[in-house]
Amino acid sequence: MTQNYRLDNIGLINRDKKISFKFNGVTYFGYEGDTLASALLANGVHLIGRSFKYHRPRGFFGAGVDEPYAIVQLYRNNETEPNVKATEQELFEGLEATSVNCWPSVNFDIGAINNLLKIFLPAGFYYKTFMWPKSFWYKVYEPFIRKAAGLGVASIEHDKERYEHKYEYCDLLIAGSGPSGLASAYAAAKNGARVILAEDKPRFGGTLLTSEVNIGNQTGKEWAENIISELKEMPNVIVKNRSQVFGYYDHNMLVMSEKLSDHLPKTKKYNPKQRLWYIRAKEVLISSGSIERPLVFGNNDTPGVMLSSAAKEYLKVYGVLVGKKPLIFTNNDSGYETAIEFKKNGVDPIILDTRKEPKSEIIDEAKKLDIEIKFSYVVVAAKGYKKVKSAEVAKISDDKNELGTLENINCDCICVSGFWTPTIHLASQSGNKTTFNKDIDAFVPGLSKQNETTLGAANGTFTLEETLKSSFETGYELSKKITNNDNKTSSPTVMEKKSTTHDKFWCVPLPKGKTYKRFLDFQNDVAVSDVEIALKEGYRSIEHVKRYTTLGMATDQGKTSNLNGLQLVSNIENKIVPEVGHTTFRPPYTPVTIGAIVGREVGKHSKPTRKSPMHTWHEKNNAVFVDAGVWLRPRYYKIGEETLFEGSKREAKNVRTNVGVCDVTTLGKIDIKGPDAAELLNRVYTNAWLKLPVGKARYGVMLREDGIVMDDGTTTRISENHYHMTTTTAQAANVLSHLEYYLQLVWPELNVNVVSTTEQWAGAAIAGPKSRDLLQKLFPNIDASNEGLPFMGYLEADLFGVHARIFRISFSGELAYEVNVESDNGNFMWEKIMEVGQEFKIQPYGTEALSTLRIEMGHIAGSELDGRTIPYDNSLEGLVSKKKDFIGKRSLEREAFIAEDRQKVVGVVPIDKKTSIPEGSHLVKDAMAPTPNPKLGYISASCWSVEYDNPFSLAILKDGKNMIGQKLFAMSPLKNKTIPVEIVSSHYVDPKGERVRS
Amino acid sequence: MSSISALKNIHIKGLFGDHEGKNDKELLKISELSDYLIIQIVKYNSSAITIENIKLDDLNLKNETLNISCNTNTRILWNGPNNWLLVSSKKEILKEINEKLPETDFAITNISHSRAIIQIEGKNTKEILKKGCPFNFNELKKDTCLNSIYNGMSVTIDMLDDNPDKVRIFTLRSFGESFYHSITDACLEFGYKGI
Amino acid sequence: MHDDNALFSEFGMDLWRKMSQDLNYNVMFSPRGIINLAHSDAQMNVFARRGNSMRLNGIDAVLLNREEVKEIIPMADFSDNVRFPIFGGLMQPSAGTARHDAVAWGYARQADSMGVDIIQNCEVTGFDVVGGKIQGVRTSRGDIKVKKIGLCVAGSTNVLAEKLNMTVPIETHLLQACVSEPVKPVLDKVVTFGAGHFYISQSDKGEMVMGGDLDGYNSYAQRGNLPTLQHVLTEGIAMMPFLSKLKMLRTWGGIMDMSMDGSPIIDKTHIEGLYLNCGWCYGGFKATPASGWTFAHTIAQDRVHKLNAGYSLNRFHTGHLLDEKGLGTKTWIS
Amino acid sequence: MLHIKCPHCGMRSQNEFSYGGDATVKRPELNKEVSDQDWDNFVYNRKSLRGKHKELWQHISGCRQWIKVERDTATHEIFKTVKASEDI
Repeated sequence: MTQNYRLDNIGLINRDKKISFKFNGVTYFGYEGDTLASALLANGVHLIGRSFKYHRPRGFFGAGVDEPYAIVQLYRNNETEPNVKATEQELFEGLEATSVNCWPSVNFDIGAINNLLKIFLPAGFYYKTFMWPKSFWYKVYEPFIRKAAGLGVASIEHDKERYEHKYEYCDLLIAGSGPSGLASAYAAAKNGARVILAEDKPRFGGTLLTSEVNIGNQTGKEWAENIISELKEMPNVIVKNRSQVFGYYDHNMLVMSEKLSDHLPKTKKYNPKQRLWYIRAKEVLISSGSIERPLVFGNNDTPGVMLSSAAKEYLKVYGVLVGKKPLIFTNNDSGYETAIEFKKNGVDPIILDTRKEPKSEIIDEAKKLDIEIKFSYVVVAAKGYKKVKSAEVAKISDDKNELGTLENINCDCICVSGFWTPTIHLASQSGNKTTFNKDIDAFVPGLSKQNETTLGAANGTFTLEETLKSSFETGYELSKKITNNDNKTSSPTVMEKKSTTHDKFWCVPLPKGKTYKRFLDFQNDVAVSDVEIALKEGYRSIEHVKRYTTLGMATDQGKTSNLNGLQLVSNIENKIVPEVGHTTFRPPYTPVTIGAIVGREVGKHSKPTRKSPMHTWHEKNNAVFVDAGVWLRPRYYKIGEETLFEGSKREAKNVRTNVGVCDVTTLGKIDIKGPDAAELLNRVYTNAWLKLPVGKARYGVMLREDGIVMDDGTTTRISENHYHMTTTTAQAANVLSHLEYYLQLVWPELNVNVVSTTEQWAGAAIAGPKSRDLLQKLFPNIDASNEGLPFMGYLEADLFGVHARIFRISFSGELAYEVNVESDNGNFMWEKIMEVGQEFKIQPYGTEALSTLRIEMGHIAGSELDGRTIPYDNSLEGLVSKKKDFIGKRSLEREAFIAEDRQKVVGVVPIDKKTSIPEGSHLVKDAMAPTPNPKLGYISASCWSVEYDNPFSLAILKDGKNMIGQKLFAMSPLKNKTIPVEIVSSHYVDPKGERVRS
Repeated sequence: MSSISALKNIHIKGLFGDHEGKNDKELLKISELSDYLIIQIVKYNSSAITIENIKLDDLNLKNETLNISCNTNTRILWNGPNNWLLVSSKKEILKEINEKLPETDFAITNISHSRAIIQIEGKNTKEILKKGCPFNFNELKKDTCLNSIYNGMSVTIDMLDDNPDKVRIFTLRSFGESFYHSITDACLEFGYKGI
Repeated sequence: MHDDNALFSEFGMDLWRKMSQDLNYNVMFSPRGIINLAHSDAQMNVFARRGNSMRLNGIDAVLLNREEVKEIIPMADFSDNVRFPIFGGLMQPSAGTARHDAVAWGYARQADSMGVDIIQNCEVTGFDVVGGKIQGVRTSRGDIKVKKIGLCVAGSTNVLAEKLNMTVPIETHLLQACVSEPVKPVLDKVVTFGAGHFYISQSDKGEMVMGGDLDGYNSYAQRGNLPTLQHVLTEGIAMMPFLSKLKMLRTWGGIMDMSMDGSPIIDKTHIEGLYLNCGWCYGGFKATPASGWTFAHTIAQDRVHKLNAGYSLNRFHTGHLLDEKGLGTKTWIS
Repeated sequence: MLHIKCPHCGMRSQNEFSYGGDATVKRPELNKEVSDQDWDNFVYNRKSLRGKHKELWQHISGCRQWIKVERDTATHEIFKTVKASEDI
């Protein structure tokens, strides 16, 4: 294929670098600097896709972010990306793309059958049909409609690309590098401000690249290039192209997505494909320019109908003719600029101007160039199916209601210009209440809400001279406010052709007897008639009209359609546009890759992992790990082919018969110091703490103010004013915050310091009948006897030259000790314990064995302390002081909390002593009862009692204290299990707790 | 050798990431610091003691944000109101601290083992910080410090030098491995040298 | 799941199934099934407890193991490079989605045709309460004399309660959601992430509809901040890595009243003629028909129906709480 | 991301903080009689004002201090922040 529509003497592309690419399987050539769109157009390809609802042929409508049509499936480096705008995708060697939303091919599209049916598919169509017969919607119709839905195809392969983040701060963030962006950036930078200038396109300069202007005796393009190269040299300036500022959030936080590699055949190793910038700016300058509005007429969605500014851009930036017989349809002077460019490049355009006899320098120039101009003329309809072949035109009366006789004009493209819509998204996102500017029939930013200022076309200023003047001024003033420098750059002299006012007319009436579709939203196929229906049906709020018709809800978010939609609504409603109001502008301005938003917290690193100092040892010894919050803990140490059940049973049994060691480093540890430490504990825990002797530990329970158990653990009095608190692994962070809350806000009179020492100490629990012997061997210099170190006693000692803390506390219900050493020595401690423990048949045990041990002892844990139970439920009422007040006490008096039949933890044993009861089963009286079957309680934890060698469970049971001895059924319909059970005491093993004290 | 530092089993020496064709100066240097004394010093609310008269290793406790008082061995980092982190290679200072700071007025807590410390050096150091930490590093000068968050992990950042940039980052020991990954992963783009 | 919640939502399911016909309006109710993923045995047990409770209440529920989940949603992450592996999940096959706008429009059309006067763009500015009795309501478009007022203004409950000198066990918070660009159908289930708060489903247009955590501070602003969505989407990619390549098309923020135990309130109040329907947190949509039905009953009969008896305002005083998550009164921790 | 001025550390980003809810609820004094209504108001009932809202944040990844913030819940604008010991 040859580039028939490429001119060789104009454009900013690099003709020395030819690039081959594929579209729908056909190989084409373009040049470096092309977009996929410009390269296809150079090859005369206009048919690129099919529309969403009617699958009508789609070509190119714009040349950038506003593009509603040209959506393709992109193939790059063995990955595929759906819904890429061909007008934004830069060409690279080997690029492959295909049309979306058409099958079997873009030329013959079966979905187009919808087009023939379109009369049956007006707005709201779905809501009023497909209802009967009942259930047919989701059984028959919906699956069919779903197949037709969607644009591109998402591969479910994992993304191999890297996306990174960056937090940046600056004095001025400037969004858009058109004339206003460049001028303000330059003025501010020269005045010493820290500036970030962001441009979403590859090239800086915006309209200066395509307009015929002269700034300080340079062409607009030259001026832009010089300013940019100077800015790039300045240390206080960050200049970014391919970078879209897509969101304006609270407190002047803006977010920008920088595309570093999308324009390359593949991303460089170790480098991100995209980088998301969180930018906190002192001042924000919005110079996002404006987007040309379509004129609305029959079949205005036919390929070949496009914005006149786009046609000009294809010509001047890419050297591409969008047609050789162009028809320009305009209601303002912009169309003339495009026509003039065509003419200068040897193509004869025809201009249809809706205005009667406008006069301006630009129009005069067009006349000088002998361009054919028809005033008071409109395009009634485009002719041609897959490409414009001709246009049906007519004269229009001065009141714009009457069409003259229809004529035909042969043309191969129709370039429309319905004047300009300022891009006010960012301003609106910042909270700015926009106002309607009658002179330009569009919304412009009102009073600044945050520190944002909008400049140039985005602010409705369409002359270059004014734009530059105000931009230089603003850049200087704002930077001065921040830097206090006074380095003023003055605005250069500008030469531009003056234009005259535009025509408010934008929607061509239908000729008698014709039923042309006149489209507002090109991607979602929303036509004038659809909006009319919505209003007829009583939808008043523009937000409802939007949702009902889906106007502006396509991937272009209505950049070209919203305002025309508003104008239509206001016409029909006989309101003025500002009364109708526009729909809310929400981030992102343009779609953003989700991977970029997420950054590097993916895969294994989607959340941090916490590990104990002994982790490596566990790994080496076949530990199977389990997530405990973000901690990794050994669940059991696998021997051979052991299952979890076998392994944990072995480990638990060994604790009951010999001795086991368990890594308890993850338990929260809080160091509490200060003269009022005891008083704090006494207020936080439900039991009494003022009389705990030095060198003693005590078990405590703490509540939330609503009376629910928050956490439990032991706290040891290390010295007079020094306590060591332990918490559950899960609650460690919350408990610390909880204590800080009361110390800082509620009881500031208390002199106490709390600090987490969880990672300061590595902890090993030694449990089992032989643990004392082991301890004595580990610490020959201490008296490990029951007298020397009684239950709940505490000692400090030397472990082979390493300082250690010894607590005689037990979670397993066995005789047990907990040894702490400083973390660097954790592994050393562990190895010593294993080494010395050999003769006592020591085995390490994991969390599974640990829970077996605690369950059969009736010790409550996370599954009972689930944020919904009170002390009584957990048989902890004995620890609730009657005498003193404490956090949450007042809530315990509530009716439901003191109810006679209050739930309580109980033990559950299967009658057959064989069948394990699945956790999450419920207890019922009558297994045969019809649903809803009243539930009396649920199994919170189950284990295989190694003591009695039969299953045992804990349950939270209504009226638990009076249910001991009762026969119930444990039901797990999910597992088709119904197990006859007997309710027993939750303290199944050693109910008197003699072992821990032995 | 009984003691194993937080990152001992993770930190790898050598060249990583996009280092090819770059000279040693351009590369970031990553190292683990271990065996430091880290003491949290907190003055109780009601204490009447004036800290101006107190000197530890000849350094003052200054109660102002970002502040560090330091000498070659010891750096006292402001950690919050009446709250400091003393970081020192001189273990014996602990004795001095306990002598000079009465326990009626101060809580002295040894948390030396509770942190993993990574040192980053090189001209792109701040770029690494900016990838995961929301703090404004543009104006951060030599001998200042702050607490913040990096990829969801709480950190203390000590700016040792600003020409070229050199920082120490402290994080909770148990997060060490995840944090080390976060930092080195962020370095790949520039290339780094584990030393 | 508390019986009150279970039975209530099952009653709602029945109404959903025939809603399109009842309203003669296609609300696109699509019972495509919901899967809650579990990432540990402990979580499987919690789901088992909930699933068994549902089954015992006559509601369908299935416990899926890892392989069964993989069968149904192969695009979830079953690789080794995963932080929280999928252990299984709880599926409610009959649950699903409906077109939210259509539900509102359908009710409005039907109510209108039944003679209900719907006044659009009309803000309540105050109430007339005399001797503990509702006498009327003041609005931006004039006063209306009434005997009974049903207050169902999720997101503005606190604001209107203040005009009645009431404080309620509710805080108003901000919840964001977003959709991706439309893609061809890949996901026909609603899926929630067990190691966080992420949920996802694919609309009939092909957009991935996603959401999760609250922004985490009291708010009436219908605009959120990106870090919350970043956090939510991080969980999204952790669950379904392919999402990384899709583009986020549209985001929005809505305000909801978060009750102190995560369950709603449908009850009379100490003011005669004033009825309260609030505290739906972010779970309100699925309850729409049941909520409306029981509220109507409560207003018409001036007494609660047994279905909403548990949703009393008084339960916070008596301690008969309906806290499914055990988070207590920290409403901002979603 | 909100930008919150910690009275101790200066301007910091929201993700260094954790939210703490309504700052106007006062915990009843220990060992004092408290009416049911007062207790319920303390534990459960909230005004959750639209507009200026006094609330608590903890600079959890900073100086770990709880602070009081006055913020507009409709616009998220922050008017002032003070230390735990100060009234707002």
